[in-house]
Amino acid sequence: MDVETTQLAPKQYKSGLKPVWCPGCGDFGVLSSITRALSVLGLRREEVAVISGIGCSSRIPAYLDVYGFHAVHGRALPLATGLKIARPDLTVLVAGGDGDGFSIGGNHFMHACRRNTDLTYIVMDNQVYGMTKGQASPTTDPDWEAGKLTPGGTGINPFQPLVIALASGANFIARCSSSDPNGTAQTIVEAIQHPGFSFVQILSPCVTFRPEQRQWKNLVHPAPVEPTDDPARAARRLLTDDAYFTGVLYLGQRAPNEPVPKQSRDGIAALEEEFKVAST
Amino acid sequence: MDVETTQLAPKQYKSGLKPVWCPGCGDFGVLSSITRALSVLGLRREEVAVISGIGCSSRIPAYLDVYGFHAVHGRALPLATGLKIARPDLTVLVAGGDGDGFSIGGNHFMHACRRNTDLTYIVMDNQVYGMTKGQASPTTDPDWEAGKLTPGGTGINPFQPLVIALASGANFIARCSSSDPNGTAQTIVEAIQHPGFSFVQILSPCVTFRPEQRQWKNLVHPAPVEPTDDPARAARRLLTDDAYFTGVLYLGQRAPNEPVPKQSRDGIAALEEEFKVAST
Amino acid sequence: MTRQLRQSVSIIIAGSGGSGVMSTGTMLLDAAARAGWYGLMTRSYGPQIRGGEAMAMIRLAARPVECPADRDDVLLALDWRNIERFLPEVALSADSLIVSDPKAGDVPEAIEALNANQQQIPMTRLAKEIPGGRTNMVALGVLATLVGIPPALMVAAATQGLQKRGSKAVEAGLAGLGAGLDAAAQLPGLAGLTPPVAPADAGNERWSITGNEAAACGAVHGGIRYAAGYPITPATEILEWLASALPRVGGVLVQAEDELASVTQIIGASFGGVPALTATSGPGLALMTESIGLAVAAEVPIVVVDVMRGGPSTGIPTRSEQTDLNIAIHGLHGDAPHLVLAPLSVADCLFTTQWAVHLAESLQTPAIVLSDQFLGQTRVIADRPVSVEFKTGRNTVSGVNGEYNRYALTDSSVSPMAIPGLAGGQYTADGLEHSERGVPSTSACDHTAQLDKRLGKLEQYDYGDDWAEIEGEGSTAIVTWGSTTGAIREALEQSGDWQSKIRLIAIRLLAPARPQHLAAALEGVERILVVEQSHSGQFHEYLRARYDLPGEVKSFSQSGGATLRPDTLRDEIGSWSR
Amino acid sequence: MTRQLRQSVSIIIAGSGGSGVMSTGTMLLDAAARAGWYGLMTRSYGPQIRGGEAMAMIRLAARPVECPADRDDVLLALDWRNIERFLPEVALSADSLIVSDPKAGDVPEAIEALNANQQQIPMTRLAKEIPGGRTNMVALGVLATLVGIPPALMVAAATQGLQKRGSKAVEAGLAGLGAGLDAAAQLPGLAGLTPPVAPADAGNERWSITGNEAAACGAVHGGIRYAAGYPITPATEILEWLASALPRVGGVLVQAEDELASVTQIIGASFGGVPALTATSGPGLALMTESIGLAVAAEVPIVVVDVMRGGPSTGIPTRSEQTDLNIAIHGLHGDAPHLVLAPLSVADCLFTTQWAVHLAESLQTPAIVLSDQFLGQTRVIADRPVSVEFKTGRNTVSGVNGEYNRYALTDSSVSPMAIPGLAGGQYTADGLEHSERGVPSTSACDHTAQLDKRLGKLEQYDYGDDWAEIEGEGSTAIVTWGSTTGAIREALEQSGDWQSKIRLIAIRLLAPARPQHLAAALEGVERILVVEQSHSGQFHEYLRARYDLPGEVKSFSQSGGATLRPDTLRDEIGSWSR
Amino acid sequence: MHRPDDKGLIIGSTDELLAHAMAIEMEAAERYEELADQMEMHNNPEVAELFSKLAEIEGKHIQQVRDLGGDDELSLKTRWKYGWAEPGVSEAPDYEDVHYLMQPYHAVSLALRAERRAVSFFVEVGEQSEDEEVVAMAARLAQDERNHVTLLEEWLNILPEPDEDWADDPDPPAEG
Ligand SMILES: Cc1ncc(C[n+]2csc(CCOP(=O)(O)OP(=O)(O)O)c2C)c(N)n1
Ligand SMILES: Cc1ncc(C[n+]2csc(CCOP(=O)(O)OP(=O)(O)O)c2C)c(N)n1
Ligand code: SF4
Ligand code: SF4
Ligand SMILES: [Mg+2]
Ligand SMILES: [Mg+2]
Repeated sequence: MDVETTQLAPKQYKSGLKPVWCPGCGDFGVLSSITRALSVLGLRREEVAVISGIGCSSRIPAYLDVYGFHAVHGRALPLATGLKIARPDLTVLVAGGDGDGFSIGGNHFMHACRRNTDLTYIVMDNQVYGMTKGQASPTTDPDWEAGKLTPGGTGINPFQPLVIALASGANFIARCSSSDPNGTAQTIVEAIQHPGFSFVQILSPCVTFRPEQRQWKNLVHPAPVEPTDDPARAARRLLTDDAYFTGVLYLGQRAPNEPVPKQSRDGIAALEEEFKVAST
Repeated sequence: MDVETTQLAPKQYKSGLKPVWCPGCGDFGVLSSITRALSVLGLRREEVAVISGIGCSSRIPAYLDVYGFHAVHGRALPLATGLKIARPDLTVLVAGGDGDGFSIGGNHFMHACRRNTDLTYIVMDNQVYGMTKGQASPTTDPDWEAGKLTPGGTGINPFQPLVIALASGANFIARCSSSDPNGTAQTIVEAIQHPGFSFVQILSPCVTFRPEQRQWKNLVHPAPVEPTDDPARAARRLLTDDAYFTGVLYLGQRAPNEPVPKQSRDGIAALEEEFKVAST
Repeated sequence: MTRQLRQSVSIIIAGSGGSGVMSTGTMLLDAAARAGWYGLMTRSYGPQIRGGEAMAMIRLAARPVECPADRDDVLLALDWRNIERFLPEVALSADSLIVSDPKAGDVPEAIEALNANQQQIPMTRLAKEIPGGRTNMVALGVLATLVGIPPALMVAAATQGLQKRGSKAVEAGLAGLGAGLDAAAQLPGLAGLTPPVAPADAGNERWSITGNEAAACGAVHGGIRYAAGYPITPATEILEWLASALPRVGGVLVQAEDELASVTQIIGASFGGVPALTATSGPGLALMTESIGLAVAAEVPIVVVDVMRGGPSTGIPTRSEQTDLNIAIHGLHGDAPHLVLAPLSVADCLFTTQWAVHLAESLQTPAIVLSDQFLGQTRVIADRPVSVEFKTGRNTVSGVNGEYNRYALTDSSVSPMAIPGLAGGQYTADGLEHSERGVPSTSACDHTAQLDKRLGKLEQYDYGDDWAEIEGEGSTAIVTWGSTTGAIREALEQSGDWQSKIRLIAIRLLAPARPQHLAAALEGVERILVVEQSHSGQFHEYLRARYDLPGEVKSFSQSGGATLRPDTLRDEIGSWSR
Repeated sequence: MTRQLRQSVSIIIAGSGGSGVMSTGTMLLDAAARAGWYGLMTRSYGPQIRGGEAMAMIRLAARPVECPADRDDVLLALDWRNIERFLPEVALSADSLIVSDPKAGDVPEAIEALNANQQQIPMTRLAKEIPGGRTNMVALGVLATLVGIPPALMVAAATQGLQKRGSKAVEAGLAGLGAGLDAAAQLPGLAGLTPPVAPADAGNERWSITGNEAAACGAVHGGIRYAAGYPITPATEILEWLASALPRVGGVLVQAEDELASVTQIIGASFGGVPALTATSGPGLALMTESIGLAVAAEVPIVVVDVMRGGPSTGIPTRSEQTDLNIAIHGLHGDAPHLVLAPLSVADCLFTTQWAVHLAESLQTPAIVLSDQFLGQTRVIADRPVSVEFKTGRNTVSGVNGEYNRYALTDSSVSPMAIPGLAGGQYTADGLEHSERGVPSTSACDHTAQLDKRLGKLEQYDYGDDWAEIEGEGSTAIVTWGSTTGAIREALEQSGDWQSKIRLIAIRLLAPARPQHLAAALEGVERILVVEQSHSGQFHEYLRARYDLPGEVKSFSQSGGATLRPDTLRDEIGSWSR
Repeated sequence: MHRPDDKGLIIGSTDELLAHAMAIEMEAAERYEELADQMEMHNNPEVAELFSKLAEIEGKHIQQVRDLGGDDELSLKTRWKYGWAEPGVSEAPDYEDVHYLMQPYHAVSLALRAERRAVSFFVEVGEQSEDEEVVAMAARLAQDERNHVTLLEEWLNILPEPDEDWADDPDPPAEG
């Protein structure tokens, strides 16, 4: 899409509050991508809301000069769903971590995908709980032994966010890397523009508890193929995924669920009719 | 497998308490399938535990003469996980409804599949909340208009239990119909015997709130193909599924997660060593 | 048939599934309402989902009634199946009339033992004589005659009640009704009801409504336009009513995946400026407390209606109990002051819920409304419930110059709220402790300031007179809350000079506590009876904790299961040695 | 250098991330422990995960200490960055010694304003002179000298502290340490510590342990062999310790997907006969209450340790507060009696948790242990904590003849429990109300019987003397609970004859309430000061609700943020006009 | 690939080339500012100051390109199309490459690497273009970048090389 210059610069979407994140943390790149995306879309700051749970990544709303809600751990999606359905005029983004989104928040993730409300959900996936000092998350590899609650590794299958999103019915599915803020911004723009529930997994290194993830930027590579709108094809691709390809994987065609409050047809008096005792 | 005659008859696994279910409810068939399966496996009643949540279907433990836990809504799986890991010697079944398992309990469902503890999870799916008098459940079709909280239909994608089970890593995936108690019993036997997390969806009509489901028995048909151990193939099949084929779909090869408590190696005193101030 | 008239008549209809117990009760109630009487109907079921034994308790009266009567006057048994299950719930005596069908077989021993007036009417046989006839319609006719309902009104009510089953059913039904009206002539004179004081058409509108419907209607009056919920007995009807009503007034109800989602959805909607509500019962409330705490900290108004049932855990979902008081007031972690209110009657569910919305919106905090199974599922015929036009509401910002401090410390401790869409009002709502600007802070100063603010706004607010209903005077006070109010009120009304000797203080606003107001209301009181429906005396403890109770204090608390009847209270007070 | 000796010295080390504040503090504490001193160390951080400003507070003493001192004696600043953030938390005065590095730049105004004794030591320069030298090791040497720690012990502690970084680091570290020891000679005489009363090797074992470690260790002592948890500050260390310890004693810890799962997992394990525990903080406890209620109703023993932090909502995760008392006692829906206990010191986390396991197992009910961030994360050097061998435990059935009634009404109201595997013991544990047999029941009779039973077993039990710690006598009583006990104890000890005038009653068993025991403990008391760390006075309210408090009662409650110091209490008591 | 217009490095006009140059400098200037903020927040004032200085320098470069005829509007559009992840394009250091304990030496090394990337970018553009003006302008821009490289090399020379264990933090992370 084209960039119009009358719009706000990316920086103008920042609140000025300095992030508490560790220098090197991928979340800085994500923050920058979001501001670029908002700028390119020319959205007014007051018509955007960013909703998050709890975690390092979930601190992001405070760093943006838009409406924000830093909620409780795991509940960003239903909160955003309530907001978006009540206020369909707003652009609502949801942002958080892999623990927040896939562990404690996993049920809402599935059900948000199913419900297909017009939200854009950005997960900063670092395969670890950063904020609580380095425990395994659902996306952690089974043999990562440094997790303090899982000495010897979790020994269990990692959670596959894109697969679950697809299986649950998300309408837009993409993977990005925080090391490419511009590419990520472009994907976020598409995600916001695509109707319905859009899910963007962003590989975002935790340099403190997973320093080896600094290497991710050398591992990621663009997806070899174009996005598909066929779930079966998307599924096949994901099952051969090396977990590092980036780009838009799936573009669904489902209409978003918009139980938009209609203009009031009746007054309350009309609702009360049913209670009145018939006077015979 | 062969039935040994010294073992208990199916009836001997019943507690004698009369089910509160509506006559015609599919859950009667499921109860009978479970008793048959236990009998065929020759399990002693005291070495079996059946764990459930809340719902019509979740009443099942009380009707069985095994150890049971009728827990709270949605939490049967983690309760069973704790039991099985603490007591690997027991045969642990989990049983409940589609609301219990996929709505409020959806997160535990995904994570139980991932964790692959050696449990057998039986969901009596009637695409409705029976116990609370007929609201839509996650598996309800989007255009079912009789749900009292969703007049005009839910309008959202139904939850695909088998797809999610596969995407999350369940090790055994099958669909049965309550109208075929014997076939269902056989599948339950296989599910119990298969190591790791086994998931059995049983189409079990709610004759009260979904009377049209009485027709299910005419719609179900055996799966046209043999079980596969290839997730990609299983996924393809599920995506062309007519939702009525029954049989074992997927047989995974993952070893179950068994953090079996080892024989005590140290005494508590050894643990306390680290606290002692060095006397120099 | 000459008969003595009475103020109130209480009828039990019992029978097994399919016998039409509930529809009989409903039509009877409707006919009585048309005749200008007041009344109420409660229901009780066996454990089966379908086909189980069922009992309807209908009380009709010439003045408003809010609880079961001391005694049940009539038991009409369509059959005797599992009748013993219900006996602990009913109050039959030797003065009661037992009507049964000879076809139903032997009268059970427990009923025989009452030594009551037993009458048999061959209702089934009479019904069989009518093509498509049903026993329950014959029974309805019998009851209408017993009560003294004008046949024309009974016919009208029955016609409407049967309408949705088609004209054939109406025809057969009316024939059965007629047979019943006639058959009742054989019965000995039962005291019928006194004619109503003011008939329904005399300009004062009457409603037939349950507490759950009233709460839902009050929510809409209060401005609720977004609701989210997850079904649970006995709260589901609130959600169901809103599901169809809200779209008609520009709102919406969303069925959520669980209670964690329903409560956070409404926080989101309310953050977006749309007043929002959910309804649940104890187990659901337990799941919501973490996020209710978020609404406290982030200062987002929401309303949670908890229709209480027997606890703990899954407990007894179909029985009433007042035992979620503790969790409603104290169930949030940290210091999390918020509003807790309780309706004092079925009809009051409307006002109290509406007021709860108003207070939550005005004070930017969560309000929990504690209804219960009795209030929620009892249908009453009552005067049109009160609803009030509140002039004020949520304090929002209309324009921002310079920096906007979402959590600014103000005189009222309420900070004007920016609603998304307002330019310059951007802020981040936060459950972390924060500065006035809304920036996360671990400073003890900010912490204390915001704790003071969140408590202060609740403490300073002028709640007016609605915090409690106070009646009567004298040196003995009965202090209660919620649904037990009805039985106490009746106990006092019926007992000669008690209204001048005993005051009733029924608290509607449970939190924040209003110690000064209660102190004023207790002026001159020497002894207090605290009445509630709980095992542990939660209300009594709460009163001790937050109020100074003068004089002798006695706690009357009885766990759920059976509904409190006025005479139990009368006995309790009567036996309190002076 | 002649110096006057003191009983306790309190040292603040501050600096920004990477400067080694915490490891310096830890080595200092370790060395002091080796020398036979007691002590404690608390930590405070800026909001950054890495590279933020940090502060270690180390208090060393010749006798056991359980709280910060009235005043901090030394501030050693490795640099000045963001030092202002910490000033509200420290208690520096004109009597304090400020040690800083000239390289760190100007001493901040707020420090200057103290008019304290300021000394500069070129620690960075000294460190730079050593290959691989680090400023913090020089600082450590300075502090060791100031305190009077024998250099050999300091070297031993430093060697161990640096070991895991390799021999080069040890070498450089020791060189730095030496430089610091020397450089300190330039400092004016600070009063060092009195020699320890009994050195560590005199047979009485000393431990270096945090409350979280102690709780975890107590859990294992109590018999816990299954744990499940979800990380949360400040409780995670309990889970972490158990994750590696349990497998060594035949147990296991499972990391769950959330708190809903962790609490139900442990219910499952315990149902299976394996004592089980989880640990969390306020937000997690809120998510667990529904299932804790299940454990009450189904009578399954479990232990939940709640390490409290600032609330409400996410609040201040790194600060201590005693504000989950309400939710712990009253946070379950329905009438759901259960156990609530609180450790009274860091070391007591061991006994109290062990006792909690014992009580939960004996009474077949959930026990909530209320620790807090201060107790949990403070490291103390203390005498080996008490742990007790309990002779009894869970009452299980060993064989069944005929019908087994899981919820049988017994004298003790505890019903022997069948563990899966026992033939004939099959039953269904249920959160629905049930009969003695365990069959779901809506009968008011069963309901009352089971409510009586669940309450009765808690009320009847003989808890012995451990329900509280009672010290001193006199007509003034201070009643407190949990971590505030330490500061009060010290306030009383230090104040002349206060111990004979003032009694301290620190309650360990919060629920069930023990009114008769407290009444006995309060015999002769004329006035009571209730002390707690909360904004709303939750403990005071709870005491009012459940106990009769004689005489004048005053509540001293202060929200979290700063830790209570003894002098605040002393002032409070001193200023209470007689 | 997020190469501009998916055309590889074939750039058709000097306007376009200047737009690229400015976009690259803008990216770098903003990144340095951000990194300076990070270092300030994380108590590393020395490096914070250095990053600020680098941001300032990049700001000057933007102006220089603007003076050569660079158009802001076009640069913004061009910038948007970049995938900066692509090796060999960005003049901004990667977010992942900083550390709260990093020293000026590291900061300058980072900048140096980035400037060298810029040099090779312009060299490559020059090699691939057939438009003479573009070739000339690319050469000039490459030379500018080389000058920056030289400057940074000088800085680096006078900075002390950090110890091996510069990233060692003896303390555990804080928690939130
Ligand atoms: C109910 C609840 N449980 C646990 C926590 C503790 N907690 C805070 S953040 C977090 C995990 C963060 O991981 P993730 O979402 O991946 O974010 P990251 O820090 O890695 O960006 C946890 C467990 C909490 N705040 N609330
Ligand atoms: C926390 C909680 N929320 C809601 C309920 C109410 N409830 C009981 S059963 C049920 C749904 C049952 O549906 P399903 O699991 O499909 O079982 P079915 O009755 O259809 O067999 C609900 C919502 C509850 N008991 N607890
Ligand atoms: S701990 Fe990890 S996730 Fe958190 S800010 Fe640091 S690098 Fe980022
Ligand atoms: S309501 Fe439906 S699910 Fe429940 S027992 Fe009846 S038929 Fe079965
Ligand atoms: Mg993470
Ligand atoms: Mg169902």
